Amino acid sequence: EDILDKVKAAGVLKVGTETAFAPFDFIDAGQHVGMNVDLFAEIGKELGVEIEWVTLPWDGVFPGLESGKFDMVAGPATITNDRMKRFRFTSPVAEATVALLKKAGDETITKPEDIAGKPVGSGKATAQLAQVIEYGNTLPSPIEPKEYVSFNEAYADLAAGRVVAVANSFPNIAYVAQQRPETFELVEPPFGVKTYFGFPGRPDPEYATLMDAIDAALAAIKADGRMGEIQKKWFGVEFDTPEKIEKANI
Amino acid sequence: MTFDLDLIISFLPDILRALGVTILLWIVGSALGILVGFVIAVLRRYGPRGLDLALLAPVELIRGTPFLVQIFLLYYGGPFIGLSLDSVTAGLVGLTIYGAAYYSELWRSGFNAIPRGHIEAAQCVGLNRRQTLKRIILPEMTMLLLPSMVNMTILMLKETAILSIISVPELTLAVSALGTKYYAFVEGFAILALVYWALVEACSAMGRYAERRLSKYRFAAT
Amino acid sequence: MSWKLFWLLVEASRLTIILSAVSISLGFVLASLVCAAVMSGNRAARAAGRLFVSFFRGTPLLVQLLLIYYLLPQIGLNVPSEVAAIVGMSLCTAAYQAEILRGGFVSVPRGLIEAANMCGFSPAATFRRIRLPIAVQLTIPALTSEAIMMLKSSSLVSVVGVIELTRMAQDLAASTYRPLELYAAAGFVYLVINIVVAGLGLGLEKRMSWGRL
Amino acid sequence: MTEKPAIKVEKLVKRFGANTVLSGIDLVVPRGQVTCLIGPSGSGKSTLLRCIAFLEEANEGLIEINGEPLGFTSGEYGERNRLPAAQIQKVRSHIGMVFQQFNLWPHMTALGNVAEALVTVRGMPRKAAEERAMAQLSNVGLSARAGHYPSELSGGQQQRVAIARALALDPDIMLFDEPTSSLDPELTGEVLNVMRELAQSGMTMLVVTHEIGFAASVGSKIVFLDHGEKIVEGRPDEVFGKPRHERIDQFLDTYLDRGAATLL
Amino acid sequence: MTEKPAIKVEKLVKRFGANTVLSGIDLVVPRGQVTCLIGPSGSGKSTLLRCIAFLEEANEGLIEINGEPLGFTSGEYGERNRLPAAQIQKVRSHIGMVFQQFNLWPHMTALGNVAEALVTVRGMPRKAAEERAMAQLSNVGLSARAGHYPSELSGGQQQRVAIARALALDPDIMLFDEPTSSLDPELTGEVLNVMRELAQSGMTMLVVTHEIGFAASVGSKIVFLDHGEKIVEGRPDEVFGKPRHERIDQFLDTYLDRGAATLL
Ligand SMILES: Nc1ncnc2c1ncn2[C@@H]1O[C@H](COP(=O)(O)OP(=O)(O)OP(=O)(O)O)[C@@H](O)[C@H]1O
Ligand SMILES: Nc1ncnc2c1ncn2[C@@H]1O[C@H](COP(=O)(O)OP(=O)(O)OP(=O)(O)O)[C@@H](O)[C@H]1O
Ligand SMILES: [Mg+2]
Ligand SMILES: [Mg+2]
Repeated sequence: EDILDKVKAAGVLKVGTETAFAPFDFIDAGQHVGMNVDLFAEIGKELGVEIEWVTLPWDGVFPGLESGKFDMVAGPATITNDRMKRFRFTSPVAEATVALLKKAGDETITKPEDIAGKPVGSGKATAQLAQVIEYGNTLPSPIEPKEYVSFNEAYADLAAGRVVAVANSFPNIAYVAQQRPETFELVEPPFGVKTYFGFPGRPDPEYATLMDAIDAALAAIKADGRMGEIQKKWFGVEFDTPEKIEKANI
Repeated sequence: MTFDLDLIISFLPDILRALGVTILLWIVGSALGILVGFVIAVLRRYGPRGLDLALLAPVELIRGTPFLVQIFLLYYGGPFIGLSLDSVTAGLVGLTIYGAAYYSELWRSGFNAIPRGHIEAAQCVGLNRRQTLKRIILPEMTMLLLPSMVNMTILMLKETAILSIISVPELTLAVSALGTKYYAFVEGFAILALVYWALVEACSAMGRYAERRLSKYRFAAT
Repeated sequence: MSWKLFWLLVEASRLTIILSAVSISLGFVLASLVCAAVMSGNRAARAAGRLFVSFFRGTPLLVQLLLIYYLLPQIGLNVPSEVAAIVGMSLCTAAYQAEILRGGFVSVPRGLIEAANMCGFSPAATFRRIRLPIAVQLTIPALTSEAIMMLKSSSLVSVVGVIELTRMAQDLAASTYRPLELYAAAGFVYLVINIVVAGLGLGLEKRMSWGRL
Repeated sequence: MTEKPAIKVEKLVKRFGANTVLSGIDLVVPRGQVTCLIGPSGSGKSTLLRCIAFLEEANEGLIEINGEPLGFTSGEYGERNRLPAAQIQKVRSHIGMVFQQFNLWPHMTALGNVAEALVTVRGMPRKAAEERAMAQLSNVGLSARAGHYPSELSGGQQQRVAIARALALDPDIMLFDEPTSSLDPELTGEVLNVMRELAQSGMTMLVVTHEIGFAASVGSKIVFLDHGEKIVEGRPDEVFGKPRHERIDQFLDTYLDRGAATLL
Repeated sequence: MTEKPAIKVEKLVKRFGANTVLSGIDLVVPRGQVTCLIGPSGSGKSTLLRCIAFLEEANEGLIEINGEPLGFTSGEYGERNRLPAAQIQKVRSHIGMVFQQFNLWPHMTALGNVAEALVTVRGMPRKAAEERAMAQLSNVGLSARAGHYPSELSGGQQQRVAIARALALDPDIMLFDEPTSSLDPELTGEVLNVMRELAQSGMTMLVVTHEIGFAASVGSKIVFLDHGEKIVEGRPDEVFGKPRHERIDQFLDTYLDRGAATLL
């Protein structure tokens, strides 16, 4: 059974996501909001279907996708080669290049190189962690990586002072710094290799038409400038994103 | 649904190392919890009445709130009041405090279950308080409490999984890497279920064995 | 932390309370059955009961929930989140409650059952009128603590898409980046609920204290 | 049916594992009389009583209650055939039993204990059952205590409630297993008095007791058991009077030895 | 010091809350004799014994053991002064106590129960203590059971271990609180025999008992307590013989009533 047909017939595209990933998906005043909500609203229009959100902790999202609880994942996730083996990603929706967040007013860190030899936090087994370690190896003395079950704990530990910086994708930490300027501050520029966020979906053949349709919708949204507006609204900047990632940089 | 066995095998060394951490924290945390819980129970029973009431509040506070909340506040909140523990220490301290609250209640029920006459008999032959505690009350309680102690210790194992939130490199955190890196969540959860199940069964088997061994100490019919 | 956020937590706690209350009650019914199976003379029933208890006590609730929520659709049963949460919690707490009840049942003095036999009670009537009430009275304190434990474990049901108290705190922490305040507030709400539950347990214990056996 | 004895036990054998506790007991309990079962500890008295109440299943032998087989009938070739549960229950309903440990249900009042079976088993409406239960409690002198829970009653009162509970179901035969031996000496009197009155009213009673005095004064027949065998059986004066069976002599010594003789 | 009585109790008052359980008891227990304390349930017998063992603290009055004050001395103006714990322990070491419920420690063998205090309190080496304990167990006829846990012993055997445990510490005075009333009648015999032998060996004993026969035959002195007061005191023939105190008559009736009279 072709999933696109099923979605069209039902008139509903079910999208799974977690709501602890600002500014993409989060809870503001009890409401689920974020860049994904706006973007999928546009995708829905392009496909002519309603969007139905299924919000779960990240642990539950991929088992849900694999068991067919919903048709795709909003995430988004950094597109890596390992992950592409298991899932099909949409065309990129934002840049995911890694940058650093530091404690507000920390004079010892003004540029990425300053983290040499210091404790830096990131999510366990994430693409961002791998990159900051690799980056640290290029510095005079390697960094001391600290791994967290999710980035939110890493931010908490930055506030608590156990790490001097947190490495995460630029859009995320830019938003954190903007939300709590008294506590956090962005370290510019991003240091990592260029990576992108995409929405993961199923690689199975019956999903192919759906994923193609979403890519087409995204292309249309990018082409007429709606994407730019949404990015500006949530990240404060617009990103140039390629049409399609065949092979990621990491 | 995909299930990638090779992926699990490639993660095996990591998982085994993490399993070691889990078991270590579980055993040390439970042991310390049992010990501290005993001290609390003794203080509440033999100390002044004020101390009993003073200890009641924290015990109920710990028992009434989720371990997740406690450990989060201890680890991430601690530095704000000058208590900066590393994750394994914080995990151990947190587990000990959490366990101590529960174990202390078990010990207390044990004190109440010992027939007064057994203690009076000790008094009559001249055992002092400390000797009575050590030679009579403690051993008698141990066998009375064995089943509930085993039960609580199993719960303690389950709670060690929460420690992933403060980056203790234990099993759940290690397995989460399978999910984050390869998005192989199903494999991860299968491992967690099997390993925890095996540990729980091992623990209950030991409990049953000890219970059988101690069965002849059960109270004599009068 | 604003009152508005705190109010969101309180609202989320409603779901925590409802889910826990329903699961604990359903779990009790299920536990009675499992307990009956474990204590029955039928070998197969006994083995099934033991396996049930072993599995649901031995594996993390998180995994059980995922199995129910994600494996059931594969065999064509597409259960909504709330139902999956209740089923998962009920099964898990049933395993614990069954063991607690078993302890109660074996402590019912044999003589009381023999007295019922002599009065001509059927096995079902003996169970309903004599064994169950006494077993429950003996185990109320343990059942109360299990209820509190379950209330706290209900935080795990968010994995099947239910936004209860802990999940709400986590979500709010993730958007406001103020986890300490939110976690402390959530802990406070749990504490209040649990104090009420403990009070109810004590009240029940008093009401059922017809003296000792 | 009046010519049939109330209880007839034939060649009853009961084993616990390898341990033979009753080795071929024959016993006849005549209607309307008190039969007392005495014997040293472990001689199998309780086990015999429990077999008659069908709380234990005998390994061999047959039991008849009012001429009806209980539990098993003998088949054509002498083999035993188990009777259906309903039949067992029907025959057992002739029997009331009072235990040493009272075995009152702790979650019901005295009245509830007595009324329960009338409602649950007999299907009487609760109100009628309670009236009948109240009458039974009056009989044992406890109407004032009807609303008390067992934990609020003295041992003697508890035992009297237990007797009322058994009597409420209108049994033909009452079995007592050491009904006073968990009572204080002063409370024992209460219960023995109730039993004495019951005996006078013509109830068939089989009583296991250590109260030799009671047995001697109230029993019409004494049965002495030792090591699972019936050693002596007869009227009290035959059993206790001289010349006595040597084993009885020895048994009585353990009582006399306690010095009661010097007192009286 | 031999002229001093073993136990001397003066104006002892004990209250539980508002409930006065002992209202001014005077009692002298002479050395080398058996004194029996009898009385109805709730009359305060156990409480008196427990005060003498200092398991309860009396509210008023004084106790002397072998002429030494136990727990309190009277001061200049008649006020009571509490003695230091070491002194209490020293005086109490003259006393051994045997309880109704045996109170053996379930996690130690019979031998362990008897040897424990020798090691822990007296500081004897374990081996010597066990030899001594073994001798005590032989005295009560239990050497064959030394390695058994209490749960593996009969009630009578348990009580004999309890007696051995008390005797191992070489007390001058033994207190018994209804030592046989949780035993089966035949097991009672065992324990009473051990007590009888102990009495013959000249041990000073104070025994709370419901075994009137034992009291009458072994006791040198009977003390009858009722409602926390000493009603009668004297030799058995004085107390039980005619003419009797009216209250004693009434009390004995509850025993005679049980029909023992018809038998003998
Ligand atoms: N359920 C059982 N399992 C194994 N052995 C048993 C069981 N019940 C009784 N016995 C054994 O059967 C024998 C007879 O026991 P029974 O209780 O009938 O004696 P009794 O004459 O009633 O003694 P007592 O006067 O002490 O009550 C005893 O040796 C006892 O150990
Ligand atoms: N710890 C206590 N707290 C309150 N009241 C008590 C306590 N111990 C005993 N009493 C009361 O003191 C009174 C005397 O009790 P005691 O046990 O001394 O009587 P007794 O003569 O030994 O009776 P029995 O023959 O039943 O053993 C009783 O009314 C009892 O209820
Ligand atoms: Mg018996
Ligand atoms: Mg007493």
